[in-house]
Amino acid sequence: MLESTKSIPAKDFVLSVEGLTVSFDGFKAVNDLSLYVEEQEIRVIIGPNGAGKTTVLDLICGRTKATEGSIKFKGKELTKLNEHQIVHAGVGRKFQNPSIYEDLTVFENLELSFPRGRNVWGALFFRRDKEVVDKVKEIADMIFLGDKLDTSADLLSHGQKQWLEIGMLLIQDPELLMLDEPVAGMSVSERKQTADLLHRITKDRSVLVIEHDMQFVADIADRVTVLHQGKVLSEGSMDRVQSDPKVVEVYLGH
Amino acid sequence: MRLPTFENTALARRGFLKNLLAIPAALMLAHTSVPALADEVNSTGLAVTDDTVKVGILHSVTGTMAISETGSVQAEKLAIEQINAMGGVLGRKIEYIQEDGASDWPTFAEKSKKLLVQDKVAAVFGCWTSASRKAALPVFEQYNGMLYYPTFYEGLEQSPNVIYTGQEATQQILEGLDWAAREKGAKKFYLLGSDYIWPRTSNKIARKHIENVLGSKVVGEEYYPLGHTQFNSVINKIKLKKPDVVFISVVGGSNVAFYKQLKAAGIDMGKEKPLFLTISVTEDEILGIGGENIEGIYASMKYFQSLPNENNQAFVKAFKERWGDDIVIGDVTQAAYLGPWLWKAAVEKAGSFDIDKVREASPGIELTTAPEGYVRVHKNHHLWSKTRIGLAEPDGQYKVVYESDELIEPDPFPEGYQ
Amino acid sequence: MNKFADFIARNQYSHMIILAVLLLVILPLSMDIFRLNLVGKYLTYAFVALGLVLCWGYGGILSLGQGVFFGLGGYCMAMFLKLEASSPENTAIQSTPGIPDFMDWNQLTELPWFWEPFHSFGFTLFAVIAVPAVFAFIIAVAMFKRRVGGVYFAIITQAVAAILTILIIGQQGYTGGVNGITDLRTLHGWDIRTDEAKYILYYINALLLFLALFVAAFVIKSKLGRLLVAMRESEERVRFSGYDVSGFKIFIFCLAAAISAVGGAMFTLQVGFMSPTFVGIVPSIEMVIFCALGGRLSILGAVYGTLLVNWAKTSFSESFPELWLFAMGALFIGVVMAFPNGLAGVYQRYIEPLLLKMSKKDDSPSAPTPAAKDASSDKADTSEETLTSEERKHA
Amino acid sequence: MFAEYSASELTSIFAMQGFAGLILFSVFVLMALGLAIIFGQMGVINMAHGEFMILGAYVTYIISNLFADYLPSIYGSYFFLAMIVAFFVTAALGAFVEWAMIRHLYHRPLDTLLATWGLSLILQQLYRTVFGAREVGVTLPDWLMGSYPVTDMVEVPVNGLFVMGLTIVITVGVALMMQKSRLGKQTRAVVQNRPMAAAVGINTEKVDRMTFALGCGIAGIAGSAFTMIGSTGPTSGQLYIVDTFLVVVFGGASSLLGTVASAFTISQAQSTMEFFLSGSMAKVLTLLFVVGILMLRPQGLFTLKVRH
Repeated sequence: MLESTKSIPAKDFVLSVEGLTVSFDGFKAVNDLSLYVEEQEIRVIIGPNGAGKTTVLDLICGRTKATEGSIKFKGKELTKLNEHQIVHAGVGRKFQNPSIYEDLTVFENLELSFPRGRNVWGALFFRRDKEVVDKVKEIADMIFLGDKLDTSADLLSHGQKQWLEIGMLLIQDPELLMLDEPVAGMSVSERKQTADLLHRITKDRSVLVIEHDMQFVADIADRVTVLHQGKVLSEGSMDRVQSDPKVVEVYLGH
Repeated sequence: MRLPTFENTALARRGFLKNLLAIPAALMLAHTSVPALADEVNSTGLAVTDDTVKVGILHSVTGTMAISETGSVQAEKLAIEQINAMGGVLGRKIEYIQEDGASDWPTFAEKSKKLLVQDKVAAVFGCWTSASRKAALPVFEQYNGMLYYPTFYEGLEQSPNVIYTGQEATQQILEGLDWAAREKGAKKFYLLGSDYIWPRTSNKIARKHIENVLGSKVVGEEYYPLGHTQFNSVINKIKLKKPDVVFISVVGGSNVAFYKQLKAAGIDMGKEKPLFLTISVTEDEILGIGGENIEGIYASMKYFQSLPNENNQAFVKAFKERWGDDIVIGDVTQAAYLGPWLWKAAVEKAGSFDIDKVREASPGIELTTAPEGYVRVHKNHHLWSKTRIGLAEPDGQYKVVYESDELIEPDPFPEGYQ
Repeated sequence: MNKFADFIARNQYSHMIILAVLLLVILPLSMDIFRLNLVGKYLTYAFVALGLVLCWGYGGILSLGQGVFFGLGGYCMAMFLKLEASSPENTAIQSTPGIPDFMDWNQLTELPWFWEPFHSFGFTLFAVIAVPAVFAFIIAVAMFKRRVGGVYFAIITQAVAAILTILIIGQQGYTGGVNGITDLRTLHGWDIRTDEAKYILYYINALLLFLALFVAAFVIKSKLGRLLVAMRESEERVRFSGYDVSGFKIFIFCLAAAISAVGGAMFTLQVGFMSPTFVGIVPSIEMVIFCALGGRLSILGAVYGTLLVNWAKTSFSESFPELWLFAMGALFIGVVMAFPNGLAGVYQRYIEPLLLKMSKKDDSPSAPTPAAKDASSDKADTSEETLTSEERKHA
Repeated sequence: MFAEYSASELTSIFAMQGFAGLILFSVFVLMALGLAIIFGQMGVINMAHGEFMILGAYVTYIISNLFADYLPSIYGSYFFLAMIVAFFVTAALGAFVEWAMIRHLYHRPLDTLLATWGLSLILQQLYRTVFGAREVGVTLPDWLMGSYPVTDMVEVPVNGLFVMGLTIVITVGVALMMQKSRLGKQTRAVVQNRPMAAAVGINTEKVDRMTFALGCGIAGIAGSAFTMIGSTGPTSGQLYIVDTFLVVVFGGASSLLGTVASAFTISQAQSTMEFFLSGSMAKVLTLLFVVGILMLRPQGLFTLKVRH
């Protein structure tokens, strides 16, 4: 069900960030940063607190506006788009703290994320047809919540909320998925399930993950980018990064 | 000074306030005439029984207008109580039903309708602002009620269902402007008002009179929103334009701000440079402004509390006994006081509470006992009245410095002023 | 699961029917035309309260200037009626016959251009909806596209109300000033002041109110309604689900404005005049309390809330005018502090469970527990939970 | 427009209008300062702010009467005592209101708006019951009346100077207090991070109450000062509320400097326009100007760019 027809030349980068800078009252949270993500790549961003990891995701998804630099997604400049336009372009974002609609049921949470009826009139005359119901059920099964469709979201456990949010992204079938600490606050068994889930869902898309859990990172990452003080400190495979003396110094020195 | 009377209004002429001890006689007089009329009098469809007749009092006791309307309510209640003490109207005691207009015009319409349709009152004493009257007027016309409206107002209206006991604009304004031109040699006028219909219409009339009749000049005309409290800019303009007379129709809380700021800006109103002539500040407003802040301005109205005649002295005494020594009485309060008495006289002349008969009887009704002196109802339902100029004194009272010789004819649709 | 859903659905349907019976049968039969006309007047405020349920209760947009839209709708209707009342024959004594009396007093010698189209009833009906909606659209686009919301929006709407009031009062030659547009008599020759007309207008008003209720119910039950609930909770998530949040806010604000405007037009017809007092801040805030008392998330609650407050106001001010403001103030505070979901909340928390218990005894021994909620269950139901979850969050 | 005036007259115009603008500025700052503290620091929308101001005015009225009756010899100095008492009375009422009402509503800012509106209705009716529906006249001591003539045309009103001086004192006082005093530091700490403030031992409930009381107390002083230039009646407070909120919002709610700057901008705009246009249009244009700027710059004049 999740296969989609993507036809981008293999050597093109899905995401290319160049010279990105943002400053908050003079403080440069991200400073002249460049980053390239290939198709179907799983990229993990690590770095000490305050390195600017979340800000980078904020910039890509339009939550924060860049002071300088460009973000190109499939050749499209994102810095000039609104949040919803960026989503329409195919970028999905999961927040650090589970961000779901606690007033609504699991079904409704997923249904609202279903990519149809996204303008006023579409939403007004949106009908819950079989396509929607089937898709919602399929995603719900995938995120281990198939039997909780009618449960109000605020009754879910922390881990289940994380999954629900991932499900809400999946139903939109984004080409670039950005996850901010997807396993934070999860139990060991939930972590295992989540890693499993991520492996399954990342097959057909590029993924950008922020994570602290090094075991988890080693588990999923194709490549790792280390940020420090808003700049790229090191980049490469997990092994290479781990043996980079600059990285060691930053982590130990911190 | 007494004009010939048209009708026999023996009771009214008795001088009702001179001696309340005379009441038993009045009571007997009234009672003797009742039995013969009882059936006819009670069958008008109004709330009239053998002993009582119901009337309505409709003013704002809440909201921003309560400041101004409180005096009218007190005056109307006093008049009703005095009439009852004298035996009532056609032998019937007046019972009033008081409704609150809440400073909200639609509420005035709603309550008028309630008084007329549900309570079937024989007359309503009420309304204060033009807007409230305009809102209530169609109701009175549709259900054929009778409204006694106390406020000086802009004119341009003449309804068979309203008796206007205050002055219309020309009565109040022209005499004042003439006086300023004649006595003070005024040539340049500055017109200042709150931004709504009464000041705008009044100033329109004033401008026509100044330019066409007096052959003088209007050097400024300015309006501020109701409730405005910052007048420093206009005070500067006045200083700059150096008019001889500033003609003011600012109302409500704005007044307080205006005069305090005027005084603070170093303008001594007593020097009459310029001379300040208001048509909107009665003794009631001075209470809020403070006598020391407004000392030296002139007001053009038909009534001041300080009028020296006997009627007025009795009225002021009765008013203070009823409502407390600290109370002051302004032009509108006095006009409101006339309402019940004019109605009583008309009812007694008609021999019936029937609205149509009362209306027919109303023109020509006169009160020789009115605190303002003598008034008479014109056939256009307004009152003939005198206009006086008062000079504000530090104790919050006006000293009457001028009084028109003749009664001034009410002219709600003045030719040449529209 | 379906049985329970059915019950809720049937139940909700029945709420609408109860209101219909009350407004269309019981009140007209039990009241004289004077009181009924008053009810009709109050029901015009219910349009505004209903609009507030949509834009404040669901959309989270508190507007303190809804009176502006009520007033604009009312003024459009009043302009048409005034032109009809100002035929050259009726106004022969004026210096310029054929124009409204207040224009004549202000030395206007011809009808201003923007009055001209109001000779047409068709245009007037269109303008009643369109003028306020367009005005709302302009405000909404300017504010929501820039993500102004909450308190800021409330204060700005207040300022807009203040501006419009000063303008209407100041431009009395064009608007009738502080007196408003008064003395309206006929609609296409039909005298709107007679008792029969008042009955007919009452029914038209009530039916329009039901129409508005259905529209509101449709919107709330649509995905758009769920999106509004979602936005109130996490605007960001909605944005990152690919929705243009401002578009929805603009829509709901305009809809609320249009509904309020219909109320304003019906007010003019039933009361016979329109005045700038409605455009001001005080009535706008009073309308918010009608809505809050009824329950900011309940469209029917808006109607009951409006009727109740106004009934209380009328009866209180007839007997104790001085106490009225104390009562009204206490009502504001009490509702906000003790019953944030208003009458509807009280009903849902205390009365509905009782009804359910009774009905369980009657016909369905195996009714599911209320906790098992159907995905399609009524929104008012979820909303009750909104608050509890909100409270939990802040506890 | 200027042709009809001579050069010296023009100079006088600008001097006088500038001064009128400064008085208006002082009035705005006095009105808005208390609200800026309550709204900016606590997020509470106090619609009864105008009624708190009028309470200060009524307190002044009572004290002036007491002095006239019992201490006529030192009547001239009643005003200082009146301001102090006004501050404490309104602050006490503010503390009570915070305890009884506001503290239950901190997480629902829009609801504070409705509840305080209800409070304003109750206070209005209370004033009407106690003091009567009519306005009361507060007699000013002689030394506050009159003016210093600077030139023939230009005169500087004493009470205008007094209001301006008072404004400076209070503004500086509040600024110092927020920066230096214990309460100020605690308030800022609570605003920035409530749980953390609580964790380090700040009694956040007490800080809230003191902050609210302080805001109300300043409103009381403002009301006391306004007896010099405005009216004192049950509904006088309502006249100020829209302007006050606009000043605060326009300035950028969380910044006292913003409030001062915004009061300056609005007062100068209004007083300049008032001179060239009629009063009503000046008011409309001022409001439009403010609303327009807020549409372009919703965060107000002064705000810190913050990271999410």
